[in-house]
Amino acid sequence: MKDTELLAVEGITKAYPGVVANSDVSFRIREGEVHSLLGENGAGKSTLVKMIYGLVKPDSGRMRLRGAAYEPKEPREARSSGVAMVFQHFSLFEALNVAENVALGMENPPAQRALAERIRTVSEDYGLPLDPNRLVGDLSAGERQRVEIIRCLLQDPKLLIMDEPTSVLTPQEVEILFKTLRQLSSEGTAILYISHKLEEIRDLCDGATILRRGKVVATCTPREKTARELAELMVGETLTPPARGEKVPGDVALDVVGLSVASPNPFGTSLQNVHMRVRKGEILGIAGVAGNGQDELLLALSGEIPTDRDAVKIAGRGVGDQGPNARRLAGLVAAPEERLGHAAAPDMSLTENALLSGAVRKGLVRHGMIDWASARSFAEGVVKDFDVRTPGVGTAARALSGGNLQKFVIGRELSQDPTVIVVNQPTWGVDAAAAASIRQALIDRAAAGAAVVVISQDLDELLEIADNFCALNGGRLSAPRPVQGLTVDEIGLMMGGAHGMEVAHAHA
Amino acid sequence: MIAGIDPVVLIASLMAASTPILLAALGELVAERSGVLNLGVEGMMITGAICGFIVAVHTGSPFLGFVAAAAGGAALALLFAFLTQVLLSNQVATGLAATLFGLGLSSLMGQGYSGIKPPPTANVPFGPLAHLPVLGPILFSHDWVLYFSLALVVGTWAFLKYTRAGLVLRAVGENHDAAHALGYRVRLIRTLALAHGGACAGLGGAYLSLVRVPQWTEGITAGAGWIALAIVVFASWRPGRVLLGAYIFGGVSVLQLRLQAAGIAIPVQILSMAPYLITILVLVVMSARRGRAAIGAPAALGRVFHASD
Amino acid sequence: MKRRDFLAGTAATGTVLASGLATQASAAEPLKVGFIYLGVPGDGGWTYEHEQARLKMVKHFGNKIETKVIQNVPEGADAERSITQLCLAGCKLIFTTSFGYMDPTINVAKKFPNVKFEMCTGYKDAPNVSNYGGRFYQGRAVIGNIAGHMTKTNKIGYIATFPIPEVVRGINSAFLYARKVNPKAEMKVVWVNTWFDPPKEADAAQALIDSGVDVLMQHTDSTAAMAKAKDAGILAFGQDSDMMQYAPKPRISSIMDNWAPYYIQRAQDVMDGKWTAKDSWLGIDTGIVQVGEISSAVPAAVKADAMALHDRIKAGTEHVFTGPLNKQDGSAWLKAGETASDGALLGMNFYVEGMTGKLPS
Amino acid sequence: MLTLEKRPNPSRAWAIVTPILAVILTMIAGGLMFAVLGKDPVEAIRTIFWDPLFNAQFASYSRPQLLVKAGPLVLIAVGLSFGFRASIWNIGAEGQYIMGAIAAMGVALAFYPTNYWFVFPLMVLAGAFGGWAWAMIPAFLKNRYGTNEILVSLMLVYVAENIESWMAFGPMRNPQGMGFPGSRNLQQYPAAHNSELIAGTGLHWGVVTAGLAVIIGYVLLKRHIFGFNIQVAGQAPRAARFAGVDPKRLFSLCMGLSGACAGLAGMFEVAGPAGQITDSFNVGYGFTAIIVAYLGRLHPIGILLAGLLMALTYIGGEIAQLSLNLPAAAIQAFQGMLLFFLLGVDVLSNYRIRIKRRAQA
Repeated sequence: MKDTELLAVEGITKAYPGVVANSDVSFRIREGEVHSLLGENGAGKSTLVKMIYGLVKPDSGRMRLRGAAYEPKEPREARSSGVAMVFQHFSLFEALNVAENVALGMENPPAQRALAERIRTVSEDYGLPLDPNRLVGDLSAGERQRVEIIRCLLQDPKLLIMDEPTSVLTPQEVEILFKTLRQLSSEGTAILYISHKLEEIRDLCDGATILRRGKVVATCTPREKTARELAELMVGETLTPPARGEKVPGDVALDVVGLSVASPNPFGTSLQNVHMRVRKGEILGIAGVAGNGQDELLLALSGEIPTDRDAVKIAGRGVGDQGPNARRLAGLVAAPEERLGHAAAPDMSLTENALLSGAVRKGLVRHGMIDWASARSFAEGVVKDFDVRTPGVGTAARALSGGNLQKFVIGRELSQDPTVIVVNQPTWGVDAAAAASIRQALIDRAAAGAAVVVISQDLDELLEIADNFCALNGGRLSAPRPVQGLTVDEIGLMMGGAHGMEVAHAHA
Repeated sequence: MIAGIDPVVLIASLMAASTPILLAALGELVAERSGVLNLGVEGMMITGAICGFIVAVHTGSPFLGFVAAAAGGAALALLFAFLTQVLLSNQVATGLAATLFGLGLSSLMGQGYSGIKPPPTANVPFGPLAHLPVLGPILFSHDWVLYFSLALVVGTWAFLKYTRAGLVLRAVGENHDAAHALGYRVRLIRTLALAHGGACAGLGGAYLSLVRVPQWTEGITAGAGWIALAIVVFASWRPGRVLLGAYIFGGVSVLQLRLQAAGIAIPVQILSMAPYLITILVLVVMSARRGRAAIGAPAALGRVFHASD
Repeated sequence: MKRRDFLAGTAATGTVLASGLATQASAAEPLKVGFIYLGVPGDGGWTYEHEQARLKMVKHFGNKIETKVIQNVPEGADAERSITQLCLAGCKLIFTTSFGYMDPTINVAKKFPNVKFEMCTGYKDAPNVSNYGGRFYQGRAVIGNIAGHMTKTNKIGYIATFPIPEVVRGINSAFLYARKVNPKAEMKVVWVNTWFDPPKEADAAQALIDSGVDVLMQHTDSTAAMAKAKDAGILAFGQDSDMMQYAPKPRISSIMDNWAPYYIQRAQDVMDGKWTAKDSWLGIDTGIVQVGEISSAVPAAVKADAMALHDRIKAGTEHVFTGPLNKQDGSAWLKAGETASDGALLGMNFYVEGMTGKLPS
Repeated sequence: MLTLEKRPNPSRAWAIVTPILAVILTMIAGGLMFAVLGKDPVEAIRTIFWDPLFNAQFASYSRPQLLVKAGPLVLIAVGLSFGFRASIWNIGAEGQYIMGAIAAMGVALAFYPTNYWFVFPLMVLAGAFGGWAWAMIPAFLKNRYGTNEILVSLMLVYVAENIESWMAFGPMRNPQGMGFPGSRNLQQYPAAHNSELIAGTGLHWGVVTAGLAVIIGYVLLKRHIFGFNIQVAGQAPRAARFAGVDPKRLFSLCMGLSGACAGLAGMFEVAGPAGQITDSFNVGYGFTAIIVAYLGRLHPIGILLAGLLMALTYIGGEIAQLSLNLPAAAIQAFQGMLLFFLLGVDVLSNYRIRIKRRAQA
């Protein structure tokens, strides 16, 4: 690793109406360094890297790349200066093939055939094998990330920005990715690595800049800190793990028998013969890499995809052929992963969003007519009980921050006095304090006798709150195991190991 | 000879009859591939028809007429683009408004041009080739615009399949957010695609007023723009199939007239419904094959794009 | 109907009804005359000819009249409103220029008994409504005669619009007179089922040309078919307007509507307080139906024969539909020497004997 | 540099101001166009917007006619607005309008000439059914095969127009119409006639139904779970499914509802102002209603106002034609401008325009 400065960010400020995303941010990256940007959601990491990548223009401040002034007006300019980026939400085109997707991210791509050959070579070299002719829509989440990475690597970047890259990977795949990143670093490519997963950062990064509410609060070498120290720097307060009482498992509340459903999404994963049984007071954690059937499982349980009558039973009664509202009446509530657009309608007010799933159990609709007054007081109750920060219940859902909206969504479901709760990614993209309160609320409902299914890609979260643990892999659900005594390796194998990537890396 | 109809003559004449809708459909295909549904094709066609006619009459040059037609169609398309891309108006309603506006504007512009004969657009001189049996009438006895429309089929196909700009255009139509994230100028690309679509529609319109009819009469397009829209879908957004679709549509209409001329009684209304029913049938068959990929519809078609930074 | 000559009813009986109170137009005020057009003057056909007549009328009367026009009026509900607006605007004489305006005209006429209405090609009567139309079949007999002489392939093409009596009458008339001079003459009819679709008209012309036709007639308005005829080097006739820009070939003659004499007469009647409701079916003799100049491409003998026929019809010495005539199926229609009544002509829904092809129902 | 920024909540104030702004902009641009055509722009604008409402000569007739003209537009547009809110694109209302009219006419002709009290109610049912059934074709194909409804519904307009033409020339042709195309005129069949309820007001059952549709539409949209579900489905389809909305059922409901409304509009029109099925019975209400729905921001009250505004430009346009000799084309272009401006300024209710400094690092 050389000690030359690659990128210097000096006094960058960027404000949006009502929010200062970055305030006077400065930091440096050396050539070949793996540097981490650490911070909670909403701390301003994404805005900062978008400015480095030329997608957003700073209001003030300067950047230097290898000593020269650097003001990318658009990503094209950033790319030609040697800056590449792998997005958290992939900027990929499902209907185009791998090679075309790669070409779109390059300035002067070679002819398709030559490009395909290079994709093959480079992807093998870095242990991320890819078939250039496959449609991206047919790839798994991990493979899609590879497309993004290869797209960047083909341009010999000096700086590779990676935004939360491991959220879609199994632990084994993470290992492979880290090998690749270390290989790149040793070849002189600097990596700007964005994450809130502290262990990863301690494992991988040479330096870290920690952001809180848009400001730099610390710069450190992560290996020299404990995860707890990093977390406290990031959150700015001391965290308390959720409290849980003793468990007495009750009767079976949710029984899923031989559930198989086709995915409604042409590029989705179908569920195959899923069995699970959740008792009152139990929390079942379901792990899995994104795109292995989590969405489909939630849809099948919530009633958005109908199945055989007896494939899903609530308190012994078959409800598989019934829709969401009938299942709500039977006591099951659900909170999907995607907050904006699935769990909530972005342009609608919180009152309207309260009505969205609360109509049946809260009696907000009579003879088809909506009781807006009751809907409003229901929404106000959720806002109050779950500490949702909002100017009022008339505010549109999209005007709320991710954490606040998630609290509202979870709160809305939990306030309906359910007997079965199904949640998918309950704390995805939520700041630590909000995440802690959501987890506590789930534990509290379980303690009060509800059966809870938590689908999550955050292993730490599952290990923290679940009683039993299983994993989705390719639409199949593994047999549940008690959380106590599980090792990370076992979990990784339940999640599908490295999806056949080990071999490819053997010679790298 | 089948039932008194010479297939060679039939093919040659359906090619000419189909050229206006072929041109318009090719343009609309590019616009739709970039993710914009332009229901203003009819208005752009007729704007092109009158612009081309006026310029051709005054300059005496059909070529300049076609250039002006393309410019006129593109101008209306740019207005559409401004509304839908910059002011983010609804594409369906704006397209209908563009058609209404185009029809009104063209008849205003065309006052005083009815009954005038435009300069003729000559056939490309292929010499003896034109007299070859079968191939002569089909391949070597048309005007240059018809050959241009065929070249445009190949050009559009090659553009979309092999060029970088074509790839970018398809990417924008597929996922405008991702394209934006990669730094592509979604609105600019769509505006250009629309302008191209408008220009093609204008050429198609001018082919009616300068070659097919040839004269200016108000409402000369008589719904051809809507047929072009149908053909794009019929073709599942592929240039080659647009050619096929345009020739089928044109062919059915030509064929029914020829069957009559040959003295064969046919139920006219059923036959004039036929192309539309066939389109619906094709849509159903294509859709029934599972998944959007099979249909080939651009995923972002008709969706409003607004970069939230 | 999209437009035009659907004259019907007891036209020629000329039911003359007193209009009751013939209001005198005051000398100072110009007479306001209203027009309702189905299309726009730029259609180059039906509406164009009415517009020409209106202009001639304005020229004739100068500041003694004032005309008001509403264009693009769809038949049905909108027509009733537009006609009423003209009445409210002070029009005392209103020409409603399409068959589809008949019921609206009658409705409005009831509400405005002091306004005179001229209903083109209608058949319903009211004290202040006149019906007028043209005996275009007379003109078609003349051009049928020319076509019979001129065809070498013995195939005459006819681009027809809709299978309605007006059109069928024209086809029969042209066919009869073509056969009279050329017993081998055949008539090929293509129905385009539209009044206006220039590209389709062109396709129809091409289809006829490719099937061996060398003389083309049309009931559609645009010059699209004429252009095709020119390319193919065959002969054709202008329709509605003269289409002189295609003379002397392919346009060898034409059949035109010239409403000006009638319009001027009726306006004059109103001014003189002499207007009464009547039904007029106006033929060649009135100048409403005109046969355009026969071009130099036609041999003098043929021209003379056609003109002689024209003059006989004009003089009333020859009736176009005179027996013996059979229907296409061979059943008898007119006995020898018998002429068709106007009522029979107005409802004509069959081909005459000798026609090939089936009349669509 | 001007940039658009999405408002967190759509602005109510701008939603009201923008249409007014659009009308003012149209007056300016339209005035320029009229000036270019050599007309006094102020007078032209006044004639179009003011005279139908307040000119002593026309207003007493024009005001009720606004209702007659706006009635079908509003009825169809309210029906369409529900689907549009749910992103269900029925653009084939024109075809459903035709089929509703044909179905109603079928009932009327079946009972002709009896005068049973139930003929009219039965026609209403038939009209709604005809439109509904025609709209269910794209709905069925979408639900069963995933076929794009925009295109199928549009294609079916052309099919319906052909059926209409066939009816006018074939099965529904008036046997007493002298063999001419077009059905019987229901204005002369009391049991089937949708006449003015109070003379001189323009109010007929169709206008009443349109008014009811606005009220019911408002209640459905604001207070009923159906309206709520529709809004969720349009804004966030996955959230709608989460809320228990069956997308296929909703699709059928919305298509069927809009089809039934269009069919009813066709029925009231054919039984009242139009009177008969001809091959030009449809005059584009189904397409104009799409624009009206958008101009009214898909809100029943807005649609009512937009429908009246459109009707005003039609009627004012006619008055401008007859009193200023403006060509119909200028009116058409003027309407196009109005639509462009209304659609263009709508951006202000959902977005804020900000003036941004060019970013300097």
